[in-house]
Amino acid sequence: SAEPKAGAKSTAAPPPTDQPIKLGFIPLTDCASVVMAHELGLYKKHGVNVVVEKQTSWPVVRDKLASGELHGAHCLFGMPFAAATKVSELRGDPLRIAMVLSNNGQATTLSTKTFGGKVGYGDYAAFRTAVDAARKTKEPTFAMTFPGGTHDIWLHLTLAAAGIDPKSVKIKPIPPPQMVANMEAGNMDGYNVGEPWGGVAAKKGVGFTFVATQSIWKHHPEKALVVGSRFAEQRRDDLKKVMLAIFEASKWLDDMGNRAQAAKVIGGQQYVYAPADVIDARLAGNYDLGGGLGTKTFTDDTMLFHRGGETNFPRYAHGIWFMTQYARFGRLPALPADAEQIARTVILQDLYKEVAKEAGVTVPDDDMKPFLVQADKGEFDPMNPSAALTRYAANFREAGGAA
Amino acid sequence: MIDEMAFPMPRPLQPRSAWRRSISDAMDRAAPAALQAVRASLWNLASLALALSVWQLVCLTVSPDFPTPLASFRVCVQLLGTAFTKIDGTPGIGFQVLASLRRIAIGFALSAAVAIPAGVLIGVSPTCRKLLDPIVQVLRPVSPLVWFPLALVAFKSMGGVSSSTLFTIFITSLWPTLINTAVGVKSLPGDYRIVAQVFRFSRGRYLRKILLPHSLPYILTGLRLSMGNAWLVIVAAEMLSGDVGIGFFAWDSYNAGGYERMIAAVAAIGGVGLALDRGFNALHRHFDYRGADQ
Amino acid sequence: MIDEMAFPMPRPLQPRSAWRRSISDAMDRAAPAALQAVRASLWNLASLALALSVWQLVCLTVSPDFPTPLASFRVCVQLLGTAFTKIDGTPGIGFQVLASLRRIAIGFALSAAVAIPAGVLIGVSPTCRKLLDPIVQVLRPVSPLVWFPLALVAFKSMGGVSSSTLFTIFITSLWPTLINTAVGVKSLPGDYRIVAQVFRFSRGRYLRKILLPHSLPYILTGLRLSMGNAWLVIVAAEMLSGDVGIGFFAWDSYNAGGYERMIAAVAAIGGVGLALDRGFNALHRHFDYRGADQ
Amino acid sequence: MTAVIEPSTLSEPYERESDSVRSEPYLHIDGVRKDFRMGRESVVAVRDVTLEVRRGEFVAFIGHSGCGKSTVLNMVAGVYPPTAGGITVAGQPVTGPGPDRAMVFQSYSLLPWMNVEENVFQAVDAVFDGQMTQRDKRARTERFLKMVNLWEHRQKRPSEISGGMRQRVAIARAFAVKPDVLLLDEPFGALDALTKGGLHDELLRLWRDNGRRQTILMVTHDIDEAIYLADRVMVMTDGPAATIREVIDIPLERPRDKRSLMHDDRYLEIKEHLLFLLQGDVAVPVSAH
Amino acid sequence: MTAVIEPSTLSEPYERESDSVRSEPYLHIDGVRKDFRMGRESVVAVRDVTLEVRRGEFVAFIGHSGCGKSTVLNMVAGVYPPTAGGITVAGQPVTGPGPDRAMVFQSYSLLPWMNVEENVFQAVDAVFDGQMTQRDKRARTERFLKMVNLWEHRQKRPSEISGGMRQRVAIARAFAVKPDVLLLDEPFGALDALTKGGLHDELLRLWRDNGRRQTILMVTHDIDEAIYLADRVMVMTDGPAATIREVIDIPLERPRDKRSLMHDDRYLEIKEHLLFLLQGDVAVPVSAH
Ligand SMILES: Nc1ncnc2c1ncn2[C@@H]1O[C@H](COP(=O)(O)OP(=O)(O)OP(=O)(O)O)[C@@H](O)[C@H]1O
Ligand SMILES: Nc1ncnc2c1ncn2[C@@H]1O[C@H](COP(=O)(O)OP(=O)(O)OP(=O)(O)O)[C@@H](O)[C@H]1O
Ligand SMILES: [Mg+2]
Ligand SMILES: [Mg+2]
Repeated sequence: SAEPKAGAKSTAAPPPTDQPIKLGFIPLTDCASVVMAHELGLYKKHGVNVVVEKQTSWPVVRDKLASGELHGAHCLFGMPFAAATKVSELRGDPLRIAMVLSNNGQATTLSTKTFGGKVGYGDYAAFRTAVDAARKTKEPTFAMTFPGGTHDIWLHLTLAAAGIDPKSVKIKPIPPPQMVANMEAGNMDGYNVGEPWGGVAAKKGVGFTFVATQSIWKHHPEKALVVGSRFAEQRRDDLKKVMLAIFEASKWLDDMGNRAQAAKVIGGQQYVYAPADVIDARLAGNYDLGGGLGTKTFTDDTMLFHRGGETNFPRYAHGIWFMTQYARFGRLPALPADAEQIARTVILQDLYKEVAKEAGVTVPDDDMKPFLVQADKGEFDPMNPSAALTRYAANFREAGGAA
Repeated sequence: MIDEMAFPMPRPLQPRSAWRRSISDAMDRAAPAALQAVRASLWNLASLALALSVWQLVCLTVSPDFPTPLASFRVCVQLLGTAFTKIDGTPGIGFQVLASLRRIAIGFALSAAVAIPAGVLIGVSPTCRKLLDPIVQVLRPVSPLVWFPLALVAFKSMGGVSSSTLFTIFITSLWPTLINTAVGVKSLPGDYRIVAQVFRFSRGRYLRKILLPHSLPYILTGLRLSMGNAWLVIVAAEMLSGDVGIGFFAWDSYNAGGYERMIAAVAAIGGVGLALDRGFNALHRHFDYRGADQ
Repeated sequence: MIDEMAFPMPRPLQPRSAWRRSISDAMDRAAPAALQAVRASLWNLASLALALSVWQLVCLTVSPDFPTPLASFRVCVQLLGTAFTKIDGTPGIGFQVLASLRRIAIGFALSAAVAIPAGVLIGVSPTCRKLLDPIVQVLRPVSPLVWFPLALVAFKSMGGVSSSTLFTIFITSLWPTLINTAVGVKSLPGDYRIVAQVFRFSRGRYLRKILLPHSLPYILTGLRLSMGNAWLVIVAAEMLSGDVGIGFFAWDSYNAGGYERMIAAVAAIGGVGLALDRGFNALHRHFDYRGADQ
Repeated sequence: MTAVIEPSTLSEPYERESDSVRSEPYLHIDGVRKDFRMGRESVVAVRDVTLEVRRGEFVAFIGHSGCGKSTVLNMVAGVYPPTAGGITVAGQPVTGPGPDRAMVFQSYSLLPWMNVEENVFQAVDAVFDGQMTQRDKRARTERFLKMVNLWEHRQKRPSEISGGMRQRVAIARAFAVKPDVLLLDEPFGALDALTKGGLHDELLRLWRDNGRRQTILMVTHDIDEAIYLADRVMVMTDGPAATIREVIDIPLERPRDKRSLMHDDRYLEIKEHLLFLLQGDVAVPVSAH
Repeated sequence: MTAVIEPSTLSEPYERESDSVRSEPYLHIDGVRKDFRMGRESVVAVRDVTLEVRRGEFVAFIGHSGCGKSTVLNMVAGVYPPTAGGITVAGQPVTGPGPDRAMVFQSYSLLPWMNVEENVFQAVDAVFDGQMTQRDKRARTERFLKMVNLWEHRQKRPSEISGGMRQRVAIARAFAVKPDVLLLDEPFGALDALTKGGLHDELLRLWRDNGRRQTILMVTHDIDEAIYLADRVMVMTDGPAATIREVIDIPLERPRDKRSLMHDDRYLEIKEHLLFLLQGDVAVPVSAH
């Protein structure tokens, strides 16, 4: 299997259980559930001693999880799969997904310098023309946050949907908070990253929101509570308590009445450290797209943290889907034969179900059933990913992309 | 002073003039310290003024978005006000600086502990030099940003990040001390060695009374530069590790677009760096016999 | 060689012995270059072996997850194989290095163009020194990671990132050249100045024939160190800007968890850094009259 | 300008010297004082130095280290002005350094980054700027380097020749710019006794070959050297606030011969006197002040 | 061990000297040769140096720069072995450096980072390690520093005293370790002629006060110095492959007086002879080799 080696032979002794649990987060709006659980004293309430630590970039989060420096983290849903399939190789303790933290709320932002006035919201055709126009002057450059991570895939999807071969443009990883400054400097023409960095760019007039990810795939899994396998095994009970706390925080966050307060808190210096109004607006689903595109309102599909359990249930299917995208976009030479096996290893569904039961959260039974990704016309059947691969090629040609 | 900032310099060859110089130095030292202090601070003020006006000019001309001196100053004041308090969970800038200093102190001490003996070894034995020199040369230009992740993997088993941060500081501040110690040891005039032989100096006495005292100024110069390096990489190290510290503070402020705060951090880093440098300078001058070396 | 790596060193005070030394040097130079080269490369091999074995040991003991020499070597070979080809859009490591070198060359040239005149000024006029010294001292320890974002804001109007990358390289490689030039100019023995006056040297002749030649070794040392700095910050600069280059290559590999690739980058950075350093050394030795200075 | 007496043989008659020695006072140092600021207070280095030197005369300054010999010489050179009193050369007050008063130091006279020829040429080139063709300047450089038998070493750097050779180059350069006054500050101080001996005769030969036109002031610590070379010896008291202790005439006719001098009672007498003048201080180590 | 003849007055009788001079051969240098590798080939520095020195004798080596004086001295000191031939002191072959053969150089003898007292004490401490109490060592240090009148300067660093004082410290240190042989390599080379004069007498006094027990070999460039100080002068030919040209006896009885010497015909005769031996080369500048 593609399962990383180390974990087993790693030399560290099992951590004493009284040791505080370190959860990492990256300054992004969707760290809200992990952070608010702390701010609302929910961890304490459930009898675990948790500290939340700000992290500066995804690869460091990966390595801190692998080294046990962090027990868990607010993390890209894709990262554990990227690690397991060596798209982004990890040395040490393999990663596990305990639960999904959020849906939606990411966006592809385009630079006003390059695309201002040329492209409307979700106007893929115009986007493609503009990119081809831009090619004449320079190599169009787009940024994501982590190879194999969600933003990486959303960006690729956006390009593919526009019939642009992702290989025909430059795609590079940049730490999320760096995006705005780099776009401002004309260092890149577009990026896909989580809020608030889309909103900030729009507010500064540096860029505009071309498409929010919920328009690519409604209710896509975004961030997950990722933990090291050792932690999951050795401190299972503590992990369960943590999840219970996060469940509660997620419910609290999905009560739109609480979001203004949440925005205020996570906007603080020790968390996302960004203008609270921007965070709040996009949390509430009121997108000022910027670039003269006016506003767009998302009602049922803004950033969500619970959806009555729909959000938090980690689905094998989604894991398989991600690995399929790796194959689709050349992050992997081919779809791993044991993709499903990997998904079943990485995602701790049994654990989730236990905790959901305790929390009285209903567990959907839609896993491993076909589901729709809007940007890719047609459903994705986790039982038959290779079929999807062929369809993708067709779609791409259809969209006018030279395959 | 600039002239104290570089490595030992060759001296004119007249012993008498050297002797004479040391006399006039003594006279300078004799001059009332207070008066000198005043003059010095006046100059510092002047240069501050110069810097600020240039800065203001830049703001007014090329880059209007650049934070103005005044705005930055306000922020600095405010930050200093809360330097040692915790505002909603984040420690004040004072704490941040202290955290970084502690980190640097450890990493720096480690590097000194390794670099000085290694340097002596390299300086004494040509074989060691030939063996280690290329390694030193290749590793020297490697960026802290590269060392950190490698350290993360290497030290996973032990302490993880904190030790990787230390290692990054350690390795980047290793080279100057090592190289200068080696140079210092190597530059020991052969006659001193003969003196030691003639008077039957024991190994220990030779080391304590000849080799080390001779190399001390070089070693101190090395340590000063190492300290500079350590302080230079603190931002990189803390930016990756996310450890609390002035480096992370700068990085974090930048991420939040708080350029004034960032400049405050720059000021803090520069100020402390300057202080450290001056400190080592004082030490260096104190131990420098070279005005003497005849 | 280590002993060529530091700043000018004080010389023993016997003119005759200096003269003698220069003779024996000449003899060494006379020795067949081929033979020397062979010996040198043998030593390099030896130290390579040493380094590798230590590395392997580390892998076997403390950090099992650390990439082994062999694995890294394989990756290096493979990378070298495709050094100058484009694999699906991404240029090979060779191109990356070249891109960085180009970037460094420009930033470095700029810094030299500013640092040398500034250094001369500071060296010549005590007023300038007193004015500029504190500024230099405060700005010196500021990290490239801090300069870059500031530059981003400052240069938004013009050219954006490429210019801020250049600026970062420029500013971080400014100091050593500036300081050493100043020291060199300052260390000009007064008697040379008298010679110039006695023989009515014109300003130009004084500069061309006395001030600069005297300072040249110091300047070159400074340039060498500056080059080192520039090369040291390239990773930081390219990581933040995402410009094509070996620094970005390292960062990119890190994102992809390709530690072997990262080590390859380290090797490349170290290797090129070494080459640059050796180059400057050669220059330095060529222009160093100091064996002479009597 | 370029006209220079060609090197003449040893057999040359010595009338020229005698009349030059008889000639009118030429260099005046009167009532010169020099203070140096040290830290805050200012120290009197030398005071009340008054001396009249005739054209083509050779005066040696002797005195203990730090007494102020170089200071006086530097003031004549115009390196720095006297605090009080004045100096005139050929009636002209000294205002600054100039090629009419060439200097040679114990060290640092040559530029280590130029070869021997360049060292001389640069001086010639600068001094005769616009008054000579390059070719003439080159020729002049060659002639003077040949005078000190260093033409074949012209390509060497100062670091590649001995201390003695260096000083010979420095002296050749000094003569090459056709100075009226030659100021030598311990020109042989850094050389060993044997090498010195040779250079004394070299200096005298060069002086004679140039028509003994130059007035020479030389600082030295070596009594024998002073007596052997000078027409007069100026002995200075110890510093600080040093001044002239005594000026002694050396009536020995030229050319002088070291061997025969040793038996010359006048020589012995002068030497004894000088020893007496200076010995007193010797017991008290130089360093005492 | 610690018993040392107390400093005696100038009026002390001189028998002791005479018998010491009469005493049996003590230091043997026979057929010594020294080659140095230079780059690839090896150069003969000195060859066929044979010399017998009696106990308490003072021998001066004189010769042009680079001829090999230091080389010989270093071999006696045991700094490096002869390529051929052998050296014995008191019948014992020299195998390495040791306190029985104390050395003084032109420079670099003192450790610039220690004050005067430490410089002497460290040597005493090391040499008499375990044979004396600390107190005795301190006392010995004090006595010898007092002998050269530098006790009140004991706190100063070498950089804070004059070149002359430095050498006096170096000499005091050399005597302080009670050597049988004293090796002086141009001990006064870096000093000006006047300072030198004082140190000559200082050296002789120290020697006498220590019962003139030490056998002294001194390298010098200064003929007067050699004659004034030595019992015999060894003149070397020019290097490379230098050897002894001639060994000259100085039959002048001690104590010698500089002034009266000048009139002493034996002195003049010897000086002339030495000048003759060395002059020849002087025309050829030292640097020629
Ligand atoms: N530039 C200067 N600044 C301050 N003091 C000076 C300076 N030049 C000389 N002095 C002082 O003036 C006194 C005389 O110095 P000077 O160099 O003329 O003595 P000297 O006779 O040449 O000594 P030496 O024989 O060692 O060359 C000394 O005490 C010296 O300290
Ligand atoms: N360690 C050495 N390695 C190589 N050659 C040496 C060494 N020491 C001396 N020589 C050579 O041996 C010769 C004699 O040197 P030495 O120092 O003995 O001369 P010297 O008479 O002491 O000269 P000086 O009067 O200048 O001190 C010189 O040509 C010198 O180049
Ligand atoms: Mg002087
Ligand atoms: Mg010698």
